[in-house]
Amino acid sequence: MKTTTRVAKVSAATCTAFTLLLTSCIYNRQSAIDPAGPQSGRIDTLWWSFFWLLGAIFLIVMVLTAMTLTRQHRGFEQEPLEALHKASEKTEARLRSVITGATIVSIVILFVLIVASTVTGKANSELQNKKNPLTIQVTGTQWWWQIEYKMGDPTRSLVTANEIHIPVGRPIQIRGASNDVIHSFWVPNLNGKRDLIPSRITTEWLEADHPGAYRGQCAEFCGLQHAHMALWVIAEPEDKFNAWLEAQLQPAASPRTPEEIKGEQVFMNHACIYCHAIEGTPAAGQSGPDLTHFGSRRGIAANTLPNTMGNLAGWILDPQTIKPGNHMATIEVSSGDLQPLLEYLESLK
Amino acid sequence: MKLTTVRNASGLAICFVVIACQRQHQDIRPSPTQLAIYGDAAKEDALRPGGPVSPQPTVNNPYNASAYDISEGQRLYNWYNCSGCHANGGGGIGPPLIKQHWIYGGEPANIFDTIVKGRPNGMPAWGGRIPEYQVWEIVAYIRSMNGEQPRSATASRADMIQPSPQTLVNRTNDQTK
Amino acid sequence: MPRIREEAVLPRRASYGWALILLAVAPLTAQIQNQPDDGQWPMAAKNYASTRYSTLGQVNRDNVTSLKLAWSFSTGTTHGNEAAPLVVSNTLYVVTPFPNDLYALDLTKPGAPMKWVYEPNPSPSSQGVACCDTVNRGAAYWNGKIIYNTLDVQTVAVDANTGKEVWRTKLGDINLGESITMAPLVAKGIVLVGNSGGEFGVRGWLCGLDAETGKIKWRAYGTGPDKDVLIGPNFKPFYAKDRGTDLGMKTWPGQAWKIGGATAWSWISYDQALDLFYYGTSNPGPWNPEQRPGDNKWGSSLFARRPETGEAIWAYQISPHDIHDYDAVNENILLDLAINGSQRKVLAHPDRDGYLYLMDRATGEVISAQTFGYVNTSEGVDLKSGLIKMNPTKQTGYNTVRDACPAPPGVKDWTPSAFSPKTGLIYIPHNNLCYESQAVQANYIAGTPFVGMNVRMYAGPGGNRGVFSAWDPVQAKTIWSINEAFPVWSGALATAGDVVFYGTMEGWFKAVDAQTGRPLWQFKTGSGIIGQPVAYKGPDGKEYIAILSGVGGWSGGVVSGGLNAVDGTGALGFLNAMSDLGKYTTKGGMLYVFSLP
Amino acid sequence: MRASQDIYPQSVDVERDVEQLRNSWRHPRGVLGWLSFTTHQAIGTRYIVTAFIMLLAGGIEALMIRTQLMRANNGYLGPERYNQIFTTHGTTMMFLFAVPVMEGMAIYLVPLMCGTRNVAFPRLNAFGYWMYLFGVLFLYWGVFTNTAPDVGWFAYPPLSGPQYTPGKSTDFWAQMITFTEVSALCVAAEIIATISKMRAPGMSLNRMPLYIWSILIQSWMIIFAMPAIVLASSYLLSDRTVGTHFVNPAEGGDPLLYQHIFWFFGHPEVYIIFIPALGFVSAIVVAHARREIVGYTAMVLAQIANGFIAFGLWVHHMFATDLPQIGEAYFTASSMMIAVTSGVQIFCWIATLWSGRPRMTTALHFVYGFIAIFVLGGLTGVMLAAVPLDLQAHDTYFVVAHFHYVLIGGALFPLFGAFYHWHPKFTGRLMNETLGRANFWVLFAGFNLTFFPMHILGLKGMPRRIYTYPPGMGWDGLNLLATVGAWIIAAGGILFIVNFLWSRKNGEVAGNNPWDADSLEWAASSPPANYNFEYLPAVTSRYPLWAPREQRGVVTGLATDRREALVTTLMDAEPHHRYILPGSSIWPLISAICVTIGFAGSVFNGWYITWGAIISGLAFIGWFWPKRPLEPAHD
Amino acid sequence: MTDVQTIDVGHLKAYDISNQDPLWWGQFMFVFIEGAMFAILIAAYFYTRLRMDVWPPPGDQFPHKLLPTLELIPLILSCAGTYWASEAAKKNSRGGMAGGLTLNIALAAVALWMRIVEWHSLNFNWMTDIQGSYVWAFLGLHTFDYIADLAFTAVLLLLVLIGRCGPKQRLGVHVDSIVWYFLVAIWIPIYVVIYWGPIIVETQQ
Repeated sequence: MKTTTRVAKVSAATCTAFTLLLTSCIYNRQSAIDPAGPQSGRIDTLWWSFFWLLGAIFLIVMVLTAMTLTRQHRGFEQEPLEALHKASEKTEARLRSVITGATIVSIVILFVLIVASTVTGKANSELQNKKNPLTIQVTGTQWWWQIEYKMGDPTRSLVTANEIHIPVGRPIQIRGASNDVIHSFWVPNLNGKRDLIPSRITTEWLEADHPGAYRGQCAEFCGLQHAHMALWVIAEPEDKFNAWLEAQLQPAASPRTPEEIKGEQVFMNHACIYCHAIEGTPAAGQSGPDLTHFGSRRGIAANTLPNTMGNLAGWILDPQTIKPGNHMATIEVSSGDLQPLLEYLESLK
Repeated sequence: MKLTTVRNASGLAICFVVIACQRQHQDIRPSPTQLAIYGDAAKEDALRPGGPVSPQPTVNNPYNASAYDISEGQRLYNWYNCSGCHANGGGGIGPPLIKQHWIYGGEPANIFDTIVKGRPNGMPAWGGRIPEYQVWEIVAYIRSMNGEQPRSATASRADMIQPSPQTLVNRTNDQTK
Repeated sequence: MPRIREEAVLPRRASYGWALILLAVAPLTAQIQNQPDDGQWPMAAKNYASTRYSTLGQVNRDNVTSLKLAWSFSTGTTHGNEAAPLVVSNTLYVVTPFPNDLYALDLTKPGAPMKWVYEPNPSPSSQGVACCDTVNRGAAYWNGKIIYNTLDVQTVAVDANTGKEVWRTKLGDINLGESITMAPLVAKGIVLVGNSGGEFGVRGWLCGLDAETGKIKWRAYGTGPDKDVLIGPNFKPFYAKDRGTDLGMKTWPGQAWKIGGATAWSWISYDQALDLFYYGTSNPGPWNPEQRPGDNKWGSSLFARRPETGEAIWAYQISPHDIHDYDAVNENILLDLAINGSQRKVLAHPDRDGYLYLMDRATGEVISAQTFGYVNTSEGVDLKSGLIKMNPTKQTGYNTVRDACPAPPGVKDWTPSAFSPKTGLIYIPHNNLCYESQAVQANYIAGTPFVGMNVRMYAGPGGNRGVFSAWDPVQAKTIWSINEAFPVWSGALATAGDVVFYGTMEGWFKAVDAQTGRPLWQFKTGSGIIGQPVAYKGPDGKEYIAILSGVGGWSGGVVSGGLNAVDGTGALGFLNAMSDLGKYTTKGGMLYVFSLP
Repeated sequence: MRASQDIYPQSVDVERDVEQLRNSWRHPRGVLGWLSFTTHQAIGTRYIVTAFIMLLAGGIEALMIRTQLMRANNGYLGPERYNQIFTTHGTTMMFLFAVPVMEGMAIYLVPLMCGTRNVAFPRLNAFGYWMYLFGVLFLYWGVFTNTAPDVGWFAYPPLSGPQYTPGKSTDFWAQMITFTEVSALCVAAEIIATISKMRAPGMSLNRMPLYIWSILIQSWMIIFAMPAIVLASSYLLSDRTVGTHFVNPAEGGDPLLYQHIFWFFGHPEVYIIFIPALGFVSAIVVAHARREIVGYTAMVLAQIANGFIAFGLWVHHMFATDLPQIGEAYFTASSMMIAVTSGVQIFCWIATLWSGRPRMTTALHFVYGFIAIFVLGGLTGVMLAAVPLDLQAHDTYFVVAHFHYVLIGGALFPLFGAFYHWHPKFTGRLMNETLGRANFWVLFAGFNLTFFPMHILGLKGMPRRIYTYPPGMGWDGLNLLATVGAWIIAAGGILFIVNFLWSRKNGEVAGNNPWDADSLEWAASSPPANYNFEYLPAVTSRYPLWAPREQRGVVTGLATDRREALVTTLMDAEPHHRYILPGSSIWPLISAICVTIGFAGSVFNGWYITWGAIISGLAFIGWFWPKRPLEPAHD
Repeated sequence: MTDVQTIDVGHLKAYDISNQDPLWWGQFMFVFIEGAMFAILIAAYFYTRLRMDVWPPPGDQFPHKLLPTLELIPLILSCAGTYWASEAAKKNSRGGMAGGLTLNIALAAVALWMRIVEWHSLNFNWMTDIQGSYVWAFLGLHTFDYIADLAFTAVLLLLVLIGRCGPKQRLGVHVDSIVWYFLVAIWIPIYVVIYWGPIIVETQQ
């Protein structure tokens, strides 16, 4: 069955590649040409104009090149090429003028492209002049994302990880920072990428046009687990976003069931407490992702796995097999402790 | 140091190959942790009442001389706040770790014991929480502070402001002795 | 901040604390403040006003050159001896650093033999949470009891005559990183005690204990909601920036205030007339400012409170969002000065940020704030708004900041100043240090340090690391100053003989002319001096000067802790500036008492 | 062709001269002798062979990469191994294959095309090769001891710095750079000296073949660009081994400075690789279209302009680092300028083919393939020059596709074409045309199958350098396609090897000038004698072998009893003086070994710099120590 | 068959001690490479410099200027020796070459000694901070080249003295002179950067 699927996939992909470049790109949750915001929209427009224009040039050049084979010697048959190895002065002059003309045309086209590109870049930078921006600091870390909502009011500042919620239609300022090596923040459906460089703060502006979940991924090689450093940007209507924000600002839910209570104790009595923070408990470690509302997130291990209890169990027991080289300690949790721990963590909605 | 001598002696050494292999090994999938405490792994005192005894079993650091694990140790040294008290080896709240004299013994097993069990004058007991393999990585890093790891396996510096510009010169000289 | 400073400050502060406690012991205290000196030294700062001024004038600028060692006493501990000895009823009491033993020495007999010793046996593990050496800054005398704190967060009261323990109260938990190094002050029968541990992510507090029973009457936290901070309807800060509800919570991100520092690890002064006591809180934690956006109230703030209830009357945050670890814990000297023609009740607070704040102690208004050392981290204090203008190019953070002055120990750390009413000058032992730093992520693990800063300190402009200067609080300017190679980490003592005493970290105990700063006399003690000098009248009627010698503390850790100066970031960066101290002094712990022959 | 009296002037004694030339240019015997060769044919061949072995190694690594990425969550290579492999792949291809193979071709062809006997500094040439070889061995020593670099061929700090990459792997990489840069600089210097001073009389600058122009420009680019990578790799190495702070932001260093310096080298590096390839194309087009190039002057100027512009657009590798917008606009414009200068050359070739009589040999097939692929790669390059598009495409598979189109299309295809074109000169035998065409079509199909889907992958958000990807991203099918393509490329590579091996024994004997080509190398015998020409040719036109016989000339009067060549003037190539070329010597090898001890040892211990310098100094003294008898003084 | 045209070069010199020789070109190329490297290094120094708010970094002394400035005197004068030797090489004057090279080596050695004395007085090294890294890179690279060329010159002098000095060696003397001129010339900007760099661009405070 798997083979069948693969065969199907192969044929689908072949079609995609060679016949339907356009349609192949319509649905994608991490795609540069499926824009969900004004920034990526403009880039998308720019891309397609480049695509058609340069594609036409490519075709013309290819046709001309092919014609050197099919129409060889037309107009030159009479000239004694083999003897002299050159054409008449007249022909040479004609060729030279054609080349000159083609060169001028290419310069003009390039000029147009430069203008188009600069105008798009300028238009994209206009977003920072829009009112009521929301500032989110994204700190790249080997190999996950720390997300901080920077409100003017410190009590409304929020720290979370690997998942950004944004209100639709509001400009978002991403302040990029890095804790260790260079990473790159990239959510293609919303905007281009921006490197996160230690010792610098880089900024990027983005905005979502319509609600949706957009995947992003680290785009600058950052070591062993560069491949497993993904994040979600979830664009929501303003009211939904505000509700989310309010919920996130609350300390972690207290454990209710006996299992959860035991799970909390397990958490506090293992190395978990050294690296992770759960607001409202003594756990305030900063080295790992903040887990205050862990249960509400889509993925674990920087979205390496979907956030399910089974995956979480695997992750806690053997993180180094799932994501070799990552910085989560391999700790020993006894079988009796594991289930309560899982229930506790998943209860942190 | 010794390794340098070996290298000098053998010129273009085939032993480079071996050394490189070992130093470069990245054990990123540690064996399951046991959290065993090597209580009797190493004695702090050379004195044995009742006359000489047969040699003590010594527990060796499985991560000795491994560049990857020393660097992991350095990361954990900061993550677990060792640096809070012992700074980058110079000490402060806790005693220095760059030194010749160890209060509770400087063998890897002693340092392991110190971390796991704690010491009465303020060293917390980390056993039961920090996984054993990470303790050994920290031990490897601490030993590297004193030049007790091959230089080819230790980092020349970290990406932060450096411990001490003036005296690092001497430290390097010491290491090359 | 508190912890760090503690080490440095120990000797003088201790004296101050002792003095305050004694004063608090009811009728006696009032007398000390207002009546001619009886030659005793009942609290670390000598009196509630914290002037460290002795009216004894036997030793004066003419005869001080013939000052001789009368006797000495070993404290048996070689960590930073920061305490001020107390002298009450012909007995001298001295508290040692950890293990915080209390010795009573009989001054009536030759050589001052030991009367008794009290050993509180604090938990040895508490040494692991003492940020900057296991110091103790002294005791306080109250109503027949010597009251002091132990490193493991306990306050004990000991019968002054017999050395028997009267009560003992546990105030906190070392497993959360708490400790106490301050000298308590007893006001109106309330023992005022604050915790240390601003470098360990503790939540700072100041407790009021019943001096007779040791029961906790109230606890005022340094952070959190108003009810925890004991801010009530009578709370009237002078400046708008300090007004509002629950600022101790709302100026912090999330729950960070719960581990936000703002301890009270240093001096307390008490004004009986206004019935207010004054103290400063330490830095907010962690030091790494990127992890705590906001003003971080009430870190690095001055508080005026009522002793019985602990209720806050006013507060003034000196360093909002303290990024340089400039705690506000330094002493507050209570003075009555003629400012611009009118007599005002003021409080002089030489802060670590380099400004000497002269404030109206009834209202909290800043009358003047001028720098008394080299400062480039800020550009002045706006007296209208009470806000300090920070220099944006010296904002510490994840990017390295270089050449920020003063360094975290400030232009002046806990090392208490003295005020002489005869000269009208404040004598300030202080530092001249700059630093470079880089924030790193601070990971909170309860009971371990919570700092997040790599620091290297070094000598400021001029190359001298210490200064001893005389400051005119009315004109707000330095009158004279003496440069010292090492930070001046001892307290100061001014006497009616127009002589000012202080010690250096090389071990010199010095006397200088109170008017001109001319060096008059010096004596080399066995170890660097970070203690607080005191003066007392012996049973023989002679004036004695006493000082503890024994280097240590934050600045002297390189010697007392055997630290390795290869790592300049050690001792929170102080090692870099002190790497040569070991060439000048060794560990010690000795009380020296001097008199004229 | 055998030397025969009849084509030369009566005034010379051809028999005697050839006999003496054979003697004085004879290779020494034995293993030691083999290690002492200094003729450019020998060294050039060694370069080419070593580089092709590196191509094979890099190709195998590429296959491993593609196999790992064949399907989502594949477990064939773990992240450690994958990172090593892709780093080694990039490093091998850029530093150990592409540049050296172009140098090797140049070393072989330039003296022949210039009409002289050897390169200007034959021993330096040998030294350069040994350094290159030791660089290869050094890196692969690391690869086989699990010490392969794993931080990308660009090795950005801080990831490549002492804190985040412990161990010696990156040191191996950085020091390998030193080896190759020494080698490349040696070659560049001697090529420039050869082209500037040793051209055949009459070969004035405006008569130089376009290939010679391209190599001259490439060599100058090496001279300008390599010092930057010397610095970048030294920054990295000294930070890693002795704790300097060049890239430590905390102490005032700057990781972005490394990027600036690296790309100040790194972008021209690409042109260093494909400008010679453009020279190949020009040579092949002229020879196989059987007509003079259209727009010689335009071609030369365009190439020179390419060389200059190449240094002005490095920042387009760094658009995502948040640089000031005004700078971005400048670098967009300069990056697009390259399209004009490259376009002019494409137009000229098409015009030449259009108006010529193309003979559809395998070499010309590769030229046509080159045009198709390179134009597409160039156009995607124009897209990447636009900042907004680059911000999306940067560090995705779109870029992977782009630069493989440019580099494989722009350098590898011409190289294969050149190999088919010059193989008869190298070996005396033609390669099999049928196999050759099969080789071309398989390569061409495999190439497009591999790399075209990557454009789409990039747009669909697949970043570079990830060792795996989750299923359901819409990447699976395209990746599988690319992997299949990669295996087809491998099949093409095997066809090439088969053809090469077959032709060595069974290829048609070529004769001096099988293609009736125009340039001087075809006047020498196939394979050329060690001394290249019995009598150095003199030149009166751009296409000397197409010139009427009465316009051809030869040089007489050079000593034949020793290795002697003619020095001519820079612009007009007037004879100036004679020049004694050094003979075979073991000293270059000894020197290279001494330098290698210093370089390789310094990775482990800084003192090796000192010891290496001392023994290298002694070796150089030995190298230059005058042997008796001293060369005669003629004046 | 018709004879092809013949160009007889038998009358031309077998060597030429001038900038027409390929060896001169090769040497020039290497000088060029070194120069480009130092140029980039100087640019990088100022780039770094401008990114720092305080320069030199705290704790670093300002380098002394007296000795390095005095060092310029023997250094520049040594070029005279080089010039003398290279002219003598063209004229095949052994005495001139020996004298010139000796003068060159003697003055260069004095300058080197002065440099090393000054070097030892620096209170920072390559590990101290970024200025240390750059200064040591400048000093290290230049001094390495300097000593290497000095050694090479000494070998040439030895060859001249023992009489094993054919045209090739004389050409060597001539070609060596460009390297020396270069080393002296490039030292001047390096000198400016190392010793005056800390005060060229005003630092805050």
